[in-house]
Amino acid sequence: EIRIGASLSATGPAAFLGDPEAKTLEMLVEALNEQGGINGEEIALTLYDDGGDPNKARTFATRLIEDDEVVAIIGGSTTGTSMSILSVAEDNEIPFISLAGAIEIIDPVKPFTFKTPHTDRMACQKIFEDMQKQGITSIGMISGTDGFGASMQAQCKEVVGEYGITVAADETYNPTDADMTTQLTKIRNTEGVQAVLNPGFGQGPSIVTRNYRQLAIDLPLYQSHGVASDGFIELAGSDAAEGVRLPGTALLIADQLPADDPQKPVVDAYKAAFEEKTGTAVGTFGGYAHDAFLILTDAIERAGSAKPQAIRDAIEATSGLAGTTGVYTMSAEDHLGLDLSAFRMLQIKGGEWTVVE
Amino acid sequence: MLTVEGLRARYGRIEVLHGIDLTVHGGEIVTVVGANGAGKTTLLKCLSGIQPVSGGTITFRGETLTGVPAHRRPARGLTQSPEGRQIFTNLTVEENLRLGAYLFTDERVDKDMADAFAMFPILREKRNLPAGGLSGGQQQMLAMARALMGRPSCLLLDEPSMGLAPIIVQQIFDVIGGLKALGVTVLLVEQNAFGALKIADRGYVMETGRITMSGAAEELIADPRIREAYLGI
Amino acid sequence: MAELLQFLFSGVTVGAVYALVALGFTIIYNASDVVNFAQGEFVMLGGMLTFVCHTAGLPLPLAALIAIAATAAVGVLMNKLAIEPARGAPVVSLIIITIGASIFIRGGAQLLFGKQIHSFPAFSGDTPLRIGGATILPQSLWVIGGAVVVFVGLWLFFTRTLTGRAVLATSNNRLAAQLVGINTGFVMTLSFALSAGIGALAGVLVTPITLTSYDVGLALALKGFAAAMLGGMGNPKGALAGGIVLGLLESLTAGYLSSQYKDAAAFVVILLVLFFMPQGLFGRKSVDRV
Amino acid sequence: MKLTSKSATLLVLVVLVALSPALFPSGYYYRVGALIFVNAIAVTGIVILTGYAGQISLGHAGFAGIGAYACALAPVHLGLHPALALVLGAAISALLAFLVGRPILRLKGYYLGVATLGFGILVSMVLNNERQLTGGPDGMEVPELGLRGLLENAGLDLTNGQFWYWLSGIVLIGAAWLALNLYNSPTGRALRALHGSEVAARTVGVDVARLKLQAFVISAVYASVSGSLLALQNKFITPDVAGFLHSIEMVTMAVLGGVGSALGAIFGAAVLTLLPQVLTVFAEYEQLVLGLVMMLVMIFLPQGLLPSILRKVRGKDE
Amino acid sequence: MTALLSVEGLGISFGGLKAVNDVSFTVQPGEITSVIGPNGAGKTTLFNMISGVYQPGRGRVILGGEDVTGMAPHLLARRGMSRTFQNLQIFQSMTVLENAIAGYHLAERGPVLADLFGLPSSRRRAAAASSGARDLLARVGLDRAAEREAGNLSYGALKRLEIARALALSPRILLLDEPAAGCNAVETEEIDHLIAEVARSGVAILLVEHDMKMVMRISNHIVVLDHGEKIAEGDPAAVSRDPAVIAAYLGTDAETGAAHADG
Ligand SMILES: Nc1ncnc2c1ncn2[C@@H]1O[C@H](COP(=O)(O)OP(=O)(O)OP(=O)(O)O)[C@@H](O)[C@H]1O
Ligand SMILES: Nc1ncnc2c1ncn2[C@@H]1O[C@H](COP(=O)(O)OP(=O)(O)OP(=O)(O)O)[C@@H](O)[C@H]1O
Ligand SMILES: [Mg+2]
Ligand SMILES: [Mg+2]
Repeated sequence: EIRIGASLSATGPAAFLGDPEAKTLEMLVEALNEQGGINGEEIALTLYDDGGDPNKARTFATRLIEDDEVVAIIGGSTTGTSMSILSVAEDNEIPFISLAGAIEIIDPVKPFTFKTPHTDRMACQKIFEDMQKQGITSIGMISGTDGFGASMQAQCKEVVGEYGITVAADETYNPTDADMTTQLTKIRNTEGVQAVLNPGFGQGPSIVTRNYRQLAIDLPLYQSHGVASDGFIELAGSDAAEGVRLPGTALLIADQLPADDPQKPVVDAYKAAFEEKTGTAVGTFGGYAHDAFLILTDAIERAGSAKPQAIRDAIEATSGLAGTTGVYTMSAEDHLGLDLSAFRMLQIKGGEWTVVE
Repeated sequence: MLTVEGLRARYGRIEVLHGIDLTVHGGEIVTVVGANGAGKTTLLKCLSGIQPVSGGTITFRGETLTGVPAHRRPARGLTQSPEGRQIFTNLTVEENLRLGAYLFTDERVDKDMADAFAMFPILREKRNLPAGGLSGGQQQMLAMARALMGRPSCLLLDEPSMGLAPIIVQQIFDVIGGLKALGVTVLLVEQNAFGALKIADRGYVMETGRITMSGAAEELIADPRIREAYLGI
Repeated sequence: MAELLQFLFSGVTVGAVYALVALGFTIIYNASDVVNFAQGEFVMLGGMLTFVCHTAGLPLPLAALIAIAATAAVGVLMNKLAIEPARGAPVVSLIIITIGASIFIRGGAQLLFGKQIHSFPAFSGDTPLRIGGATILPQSLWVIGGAVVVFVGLWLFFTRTLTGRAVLATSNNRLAAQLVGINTGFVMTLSFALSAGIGALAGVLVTPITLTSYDVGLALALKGFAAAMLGGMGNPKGALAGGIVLGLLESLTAGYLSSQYKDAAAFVVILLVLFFMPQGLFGRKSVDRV
Repeated sequence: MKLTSKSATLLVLVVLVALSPALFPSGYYYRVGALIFVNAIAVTGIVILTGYAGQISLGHAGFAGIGAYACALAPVHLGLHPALALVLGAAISALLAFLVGRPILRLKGYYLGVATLGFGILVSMVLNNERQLTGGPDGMEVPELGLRGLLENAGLDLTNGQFWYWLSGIVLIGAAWLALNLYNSPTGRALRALHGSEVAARTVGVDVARLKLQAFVISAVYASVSGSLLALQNKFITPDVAGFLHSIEMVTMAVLGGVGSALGAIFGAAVLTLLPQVLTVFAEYEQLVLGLVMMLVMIFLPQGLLPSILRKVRGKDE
Repeated sequence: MTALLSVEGLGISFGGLKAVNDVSFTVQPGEITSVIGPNGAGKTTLFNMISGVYQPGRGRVILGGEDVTGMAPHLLARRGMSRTFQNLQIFQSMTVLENAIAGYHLAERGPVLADLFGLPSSRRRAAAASSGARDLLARVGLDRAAEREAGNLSYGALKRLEIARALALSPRILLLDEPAAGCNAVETEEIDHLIAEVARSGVAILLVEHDMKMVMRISNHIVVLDHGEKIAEGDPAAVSRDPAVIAAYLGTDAETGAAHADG
């Protein structure tokens, strides 16, 4: 039996991330054990819900390592929880794969810490690349004040200059706010704004999209990967969401992937299994957990051992592994292993995701 | 009309009424006297149902009151003007009186209210002011008037003369005496034992949770022990 | 000008949401001095149950009615199972009970309805109304109208009906209330039913705008509580005014100062108001002579 | 008699702190123990403010946040030793409590509740929004306290978990000792008096405004120290520490345990810290059960766990 | 002899109602001055203004030569003023003894840090107050209830506890608002003696009471209020014969009532 642990934000403000992640992990462990586990050993998953609270996450990390004696930890749905788990994992030399966006988690590189999601900075770069192609030079931003939105806001503002774009209006909203027409009105009335970018997750972006429509703003609206799932179209309404662009992963356009796409098999399999199991549409975040589990099991298999140190070494040697998010190639200097190509620029047309290129 | 047999009551583990026997006949005024802490208030609270009893029975108009919640007792004709006045301080004087007649919606309520105002004109002056602003004595009048609004057939009064000016004390005793003519039965707890016994038919003396003496009011007034212990004469 | 108008529309819409939640607080508070921190869950249940019934194929009005009735029933159950058995407990203990109930209801909703965000169609469509260059959604008018109707209803209830006064009497002096024949147990049941029903109605009205999920209750309760205190707890006038003022404050701060600190500005104003009016805008000082 | 009950309480506490590790099956339990102690420190402050003086605060996490971020920021920006940063945090909290307490404490009941709530939210909003300084919602790292290394040099080799268990335990005992001293002291009596009747307290000469302020400041220092210890222990801190939920949690712990007594508060902290750890096995049902337990405790033990249990125990003796 | 307390033209209104209007009188040390008058005459309001609970609208309060008009109650307490309340103000959840000790606050208070750290000085202060409080409880007949929770006492017992607490301040002037309410004739007499004894020790006493027997027996001086105005003033004999007082307050029955009581 190989014991692995997870601490995810299955409830609380980050349940958006943690809930599909938890379901994904449980589903994958079950499937893998049915097939006889890894190297003939079953996987025992201990999963805790830290509710998005970094303090709890640290306690659960301690519990996983000291009490449950796991050989690896997946988790930390948010940057805060990941940073909390990280120091415990490093102290105890247990490999840890984070599911959170911030670049700080793997930069500077720490020996035992890895992560699967592309960084927030990459999402920003992808978006600005697209804006640049459209000839957009001045934008308005409206970001959520939650960890995700705030981090995106900061990262985007850091890289935006590289694309010759200026942020002319920079507004925020609380994730629980009911109406964003005030902020949007301000952005609309700002001189020269050519497009609007809305990093955030939860219901906020849906309300922003509806309000955008209500105010009849006819500038391109960019969302972030925070809302990359079918639920977003449904909530914002396909009318309001028409034309919205965002960087997403292969998961959202599984059926549109060319047959020779290396991600095609894994994306199709995960999508089918997840949707059958839970009855809800797949999203980017569940995919992060999928990839973390994939990287971990792949590493254990290659290492032929379930010793933490061996697993760590094997993870670092991951190469050309196709996940739902992208194709991972890790190294001693890169504990993420993705590049910009993992993101695909998507646009909503007629209530469906389409690829922009 | 009201019969109490072997009534016991306790606060937590401390028993303060150790078996009270007491009877009030219809149309009678009965006074209970006793020192501070004797248990008079507790007795009345048991009768009106806001204090659980731990033993004994209370029979009112032939029916037991055991298990009848406090808020049902006014409907049966049993109304209390409690110790410490317990008025609704945030409501106006008029609202206080109106709630005294909570169970009634007929026109008589207006008439009763007019009667109350006639009895205590100061209440009419203050009818639209919050009752919490009244002076102590005015609140006592309000408590009494509110109890009367409930059209009781048996009225339980806990120190109705407390804090009242001598003129009003006299008036209150006159009113209580007058209730008798209306057929209302009164159980009266008073520290002004002299005044109370004067208008009462019978009286009980209570000491540390027990009835130690009872009899016709005139006899009690004349009893030297009572005169020394409660009347201070 | 159009800009200001848009800010005002936004503020009033949001304010009406807060006002509806705040109005829900008043009845239970008036009956028991308890601020029911599960009030937000009632709002959540209203929206969520309507969604469930609506997706099950029921027409929206019927779904809404069922949701309101069911939520009122939850309120009654909460009173019977959690508040009434704790009679005589200190007010803080009762407040903790309501917090426990809120966690419980949220946990139950998460189990029953999952963690997805839901919504249902706006009552009168999504075509915005244009007024003076600004726009407002028809649903916002429903919310504002709902807040006004509930306010008028509550105001009449507390000032014109004997039952309304019995509610006030119960919190003012429970003992005396029993002595005049008020069935305080029933008053409490009624209060919970009404409060929960108003909460659910709020949920029904606001969900097409704010969307709903199992955990929207807490944030709503918090804002509603702040609004109710700003206006003066227990007074329907205060709840309405407090809600609208809070909404406008947020919107105008976001519009003219900083959207990042709009909540901060709202709380600073609340602190200032309380500094000069310790009972809120419309709260009356209770007179207690010594 | 009062004195013995104070020493008895302290004795119970010392014995609990000292002997519990004998039962610990793994290092993880030290972590939970340390968390209980850290929470209990803040809750003891609430006992002084709410239990003794009858003043409600729904914003004390704000002070915990100040304590926590002082430990995160002061070493980096001011070059202060983390231990001194804790003291600095406490001083800032005390000063802030002193300043906001003056106007706020004139309010009563829920109005005081909403004002303190506003204060707490302002603090957590600053921590959330001033990203350059605090790292925003994603939080920031906190430097190592370094004391453990010193102990190691002195020949006392503790694991990280053990170190924090003992350190927090000792601080808690100190905090409880102060609170117990206060209870029966002139100041404590005056605090409880103003809780009972402000007018009467005034007329016997109690400077009510000043005393409330003292209680507010003391409890703020408690919360701040608790926040600092949490930050130093976790080596990473996010604005959650100053959040509304944390404030509510403190009050809930206090009331659940029995807000009138220091030991009760510690009891409440223990229960509410342990409960999620135990309930986590219920996974989906965790919240449901947590809410249920809170309700049941308050329904059946309305005075709080400890006082109600003690009352029952004594009842059987008599 | 100079007056310890003098009230000059004191007045206050509550929304149009002149609850107290232009009332003046003086109180001498060692004497008992009673304020009587019908319900709502303004007696309690007068007390509240003198003791700083209400801010007077007009007039001045002079205590020991110092103008203390509108001064906060705790500052008045430091200047030797102490009072009881018509509507009981008991520290309900504290024990009877602790209630009495609270009366010693001014004597026992000290630096909060000394109290936090339980320094010997703090304990000394507390111990002194505690023994004084026990003596006082004995004086009002509550020594046996010392350890009980005050909220559990009967009404009459609480009235006496308030007196004990007020005496604990060792006041120069003591304001008593209906101390005998809720006590029977015998209990009232005990309170009588207590008050007279306190007065003899040089304390100035200002008394509001409706028990005329008591008032007439122990007062040196009586002030009569009606509708917020002073309508008479003088020694007991003079006041009880004053027709205005009889009409407004005592009632024509008063003499017979008194006769009964004496009889
Ligand atoms: N809530 C309570 N908890 C505990 N004991 C109480 C409580 N109320 C009253 N007692 C005790 O019960 C006894 C009887 O009190 P009760 O109030 O009935 O006396 P009483 O005869 O009305 O006295 P008084 O003339 O002073 O009003 C007293 O010893 C009192 O201390
Ligand atoms: N806070 C207040 N708000 C409104 N009215 C008040 C207030 N305080 C006093 N009053 C009014 O002032 C008048 C005087 O009241 P006060 O209590 O002083 O009378 P009192 O002489 O003490 O009467 P009692 O003998 O009944 O105690 C009353 O009419 C009362 O209603
Ligand atoms: Mg009594
Ligand atoms: Mg008076």
